[in-house]
Amino acid sequence: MLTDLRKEFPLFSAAANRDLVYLDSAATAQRPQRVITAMNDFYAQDNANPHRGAYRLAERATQHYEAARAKVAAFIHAAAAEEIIFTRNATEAVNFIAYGWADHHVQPGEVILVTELEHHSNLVPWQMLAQRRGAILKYIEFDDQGHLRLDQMEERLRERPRLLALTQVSNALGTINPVAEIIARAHEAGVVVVVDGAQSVPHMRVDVQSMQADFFVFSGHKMLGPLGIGVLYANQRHHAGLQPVLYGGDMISSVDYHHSDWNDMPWKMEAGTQHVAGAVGLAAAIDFLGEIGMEAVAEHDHTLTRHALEQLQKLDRIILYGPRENHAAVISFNIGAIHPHDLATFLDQRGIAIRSGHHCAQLVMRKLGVAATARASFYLYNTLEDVDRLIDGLNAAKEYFGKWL
Amino acid sequence: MLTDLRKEFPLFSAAANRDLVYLDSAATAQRPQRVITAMNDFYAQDNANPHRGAYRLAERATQHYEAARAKVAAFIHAAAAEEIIFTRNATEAVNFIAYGWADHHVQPGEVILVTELEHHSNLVPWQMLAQRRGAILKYIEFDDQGHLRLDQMEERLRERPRLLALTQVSNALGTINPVAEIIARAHEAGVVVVVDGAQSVPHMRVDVQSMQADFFVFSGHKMLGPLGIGVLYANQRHHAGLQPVLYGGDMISSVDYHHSDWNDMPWKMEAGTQHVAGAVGLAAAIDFLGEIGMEAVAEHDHTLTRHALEQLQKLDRIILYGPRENHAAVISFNIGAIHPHDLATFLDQRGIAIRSGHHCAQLVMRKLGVAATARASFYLYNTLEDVDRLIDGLNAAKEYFGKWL
Amino acid sequence: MALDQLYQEILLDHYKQPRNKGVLDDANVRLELKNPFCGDEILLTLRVADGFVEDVAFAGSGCVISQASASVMTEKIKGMRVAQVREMAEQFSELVKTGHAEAVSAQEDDDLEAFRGVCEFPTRVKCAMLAWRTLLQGLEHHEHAHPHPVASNPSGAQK
Amino acid sequence: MALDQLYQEILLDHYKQPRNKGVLDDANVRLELKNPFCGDEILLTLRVADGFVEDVAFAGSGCVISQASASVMTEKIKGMRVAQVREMAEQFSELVKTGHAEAVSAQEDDDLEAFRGVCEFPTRVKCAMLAWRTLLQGLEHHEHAHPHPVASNPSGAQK
Ligand SMILES: Cc1ncc(COP(=O)(O)O)c(C=O)c1O
Ligand SMILES: Cc1ncc(COP(=O)(O)O)c(C=O)c1O
Repeated sequence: MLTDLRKEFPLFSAAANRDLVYLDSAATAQRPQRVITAMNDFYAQDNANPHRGAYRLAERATQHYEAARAKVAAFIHAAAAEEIIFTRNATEAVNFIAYGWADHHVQPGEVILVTELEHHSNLVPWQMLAQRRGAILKYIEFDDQGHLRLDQMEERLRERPRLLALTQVSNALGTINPVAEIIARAHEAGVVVVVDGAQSVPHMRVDVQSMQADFFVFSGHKMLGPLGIGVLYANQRHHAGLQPVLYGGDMISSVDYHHSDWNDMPWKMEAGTQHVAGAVGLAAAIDFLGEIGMEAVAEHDHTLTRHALEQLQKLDRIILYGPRENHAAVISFNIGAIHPHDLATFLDQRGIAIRSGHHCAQLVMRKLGVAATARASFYLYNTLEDVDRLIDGLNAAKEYFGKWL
Repeated sequence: MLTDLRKEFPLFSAAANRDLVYLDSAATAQRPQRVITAMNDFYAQDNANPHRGAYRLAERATQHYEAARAKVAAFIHAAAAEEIIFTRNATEAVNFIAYGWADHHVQPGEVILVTELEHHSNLVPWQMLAQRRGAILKYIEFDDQGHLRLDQMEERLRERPRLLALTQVSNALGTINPVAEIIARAHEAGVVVVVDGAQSVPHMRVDVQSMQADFFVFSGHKMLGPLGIGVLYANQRHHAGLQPVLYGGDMISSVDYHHSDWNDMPWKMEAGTQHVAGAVGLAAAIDFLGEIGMEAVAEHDHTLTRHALEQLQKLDRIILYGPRENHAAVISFNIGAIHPHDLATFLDQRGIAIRSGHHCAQLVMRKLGVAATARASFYLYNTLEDVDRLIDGLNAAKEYFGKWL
Repeated sequence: MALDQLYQEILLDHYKQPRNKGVLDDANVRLELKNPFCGDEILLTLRVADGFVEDVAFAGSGCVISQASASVMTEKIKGMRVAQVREMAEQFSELVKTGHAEAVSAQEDDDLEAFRGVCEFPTRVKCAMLAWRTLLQGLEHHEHAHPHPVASNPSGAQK
Repeated sequence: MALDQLYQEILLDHYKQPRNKGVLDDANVRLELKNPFCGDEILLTLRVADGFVEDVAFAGSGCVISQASASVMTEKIKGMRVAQVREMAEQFSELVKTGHAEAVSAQEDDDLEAFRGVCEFPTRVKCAMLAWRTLLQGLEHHEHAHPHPVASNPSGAQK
């Protein structure tokens, strides 16, 4: 297990958070000082509008920005830095695929395949695409352990869908999908695959080349990086087919009164002044994760998750959602009739921060037949003690609400 | 004049920038320590995913985010915080208007009016809108002093265009457009007006209510705020007609298999996890500007600009572009046959950072009959001495290149 | 303990035994609202006539705060003038947001008073307000659909 | 002074008196490229036959670096094998990006050597490369349009 990491994260030393057990990293992670410092240093030494200036300050800014791009590419094992487009977040990245690629390639009547596990960010853009293009949105369901029904996928693939969008890790159930195998099958059927890596990139080694993703998205803020920066990986084979979505400064090569030409990839997808400090911070987060090693991170998360599942199972009247084995570091549950909001408020009074709600996965909730779940998620700064405090808190909540509910 | 502000900006004390004369604030401004500290404090004390958590940390994050929104609203004198949508930058904000409003309101054959002065960010989105909707893009030209031809505008307004997009201040010529009068005339003709405030908000008091803008956009990074945060002001009367552009988490009210409903304004326009730290930094920048007072800022910029224009005019073989009077703090020029790039490189060797190129305003360049100009822009940390060093640098450049060019 | 301020007996009682739970068959106002951040939803049905709320019922699921608030609300407003309902909604909103609400205090209404603790839990204000927001929007829709004196303000009681 | 390393006499000479400026009437390769960040543009016209660059000219405006680079390039490549042209482009790119380029040094070619100073000015590398990038893209288009031995690699000289 990783130890002593907590002290690298200033948020945990803030007076207001002294005793905080932060179990909501699936929503957003905290940042090590190093990431904050990297951004500060950028602003305090090298800030300028990149790509635009002939002076050295601007050149330094450009180098920072493009070096960050190269670092992201290496981190997810992309073939080239040009495959990395900086976006605001994973959500925007999915939308860029929908507007920039799918709007130009999906024909009326074609099938778009998604799964019931998807976060709204990898679902609503496809609903709207289907509406705009007259395409047909179809679903791959999940079973009572939260696993995708691969038999159903095979059936669906026989309908020759144009595109399959799926998450690598479910933020609502903790399911880890076998994306490499799924992509291999989809490619045999000629289907382009979009992978939502928002919950996987922070927690495991990701190799977009070996998984053969066509498009892959994730957010910096869930992997110790800053807010406001996300990534769209677009495999080179789709670069010619990918059209700009946002228009403006920096993404053009020339502008005339009634016609404009675009810049090369990836810049044609990045309109206006970008969040350079965010890219710099993300690069620092990648360095931080790299030094620890993604295997060690995964092992740490796994240990916490196993311990938590073991302890949770022992609780009376607990309902655990999602897979029993091979569970990502995010656990959804309910206890008796206590509403997750009331549970979250109760735990918060004891310094324990969990999520409650639909986790932007309302289809999952519908399928489970609940309006909301409680959710605890772990990351490298969490400890076994954090898990134990959660369990104690849950026991106390049962006692507090028990007489009523 | 404002004095002693330079020391509040850490970039100017960095070893690499000790003697820097930064004259490219129109591209991006530098940040006072206070803005950087505000973001650090957010990350180090209050970071969480806003709107989503029932725990106090998330509530603090939400409060920061929504307080920043209210602060922005007050700064530009919007009627309500709900009129403020956070975007990545001004560019994205314009695109949101094009996709979110104009795509739903502009009919084939209708006229869209823009001006020749526009930055690509307030031009290319309208070119592409015209293409998508089969609308007709028409231009208001500028005269040899860089002023919009208001007579031509009157003519164009008689054609009952659907929309007029124009900048309040030109980043290429320094023209200040009389937007309030223009909007009044446009409204009489039933035209919806989009104002690009990227170059005005940093430098002058802006009141979107008194100018009656329908939509108004600007970027945080040009007004001492962080990178990665911009603003779309959408007057309440357009809220019902404004459709979401990016889909995903947080912008929905409910999601079903084939249909979703949207959240209220402004959240329906903000999909996925937002750049909360950026909003917090922008709020700090607004506080900083507010304490100095926008009148004092404007006065300072004006003094520098007047001095610069006076001195520049004295230079042999100088060509000054743009208006002679009432000139914003951004000056475009050329000297003899020296190419602006060579000039910028030369000045950079003396620690003077100017822009060279088309400034994302290629139509302006076309009209001026040049491929590029040199551009010096000023902000509150610049001094009269900075201007003098620029003039000295230009004299030296003339000597250096003079024998050749 | 702050928590006990929030989870007062009255609330828990309403949560366990909600009043007016169900759907009115003869409603002329009907609105469903969701709390976008948690997915909780409420379906409110009312029968409004002659400027009075003749009957009201609510359905849906949610946390203690949102359910208790809906239950209390239905009890309070049944038989009330529409103008008064609006006033009460405003007072309730002030109460749960700020903890101060002169008007509520003056009434010495224990059921409403029981929600004062919500103000210490800003993330839960939305829960407390869900039923009331639904009510106000429902009444507004009704007013647009039936623009007769009922919905106007003959008594001047509404501010 | 670093500046003199950049603005060498040879460059300024080419800038003032560009060689092969114009547009070939009988070109079979024609390409216009822009430097997206500054708007400078170049129109390159070539006549390629039997695997050789028979003639070449350039038009457009730009800074000292981009114009001198274009002028020097046209001089160098006129009469050169296409395969060799590609090699030289690669060497030139290495030279202006890193300042090291064994191959260039070995040739003791003063005209190319004169661009070594560009590496100290990373923002100007794009200027120096514009003509060469245009050339490479032009040749590539030509190759696609005329896929005969000319464009292939008979000599093995091209890496
Ligand atoms: C007038 C004008 N509009 C729009 C923009 C675009 O701003 P941003 O790049 O921050 O989106 C700029 C800045 O370059 C500008 O000067
Ligand atoms: C699986 C998954 N996809 C997408 C997202 C959206 O990420 P963001 O809000 O950073 O765009 C999230 C995070 O909430 C997620 O968990």
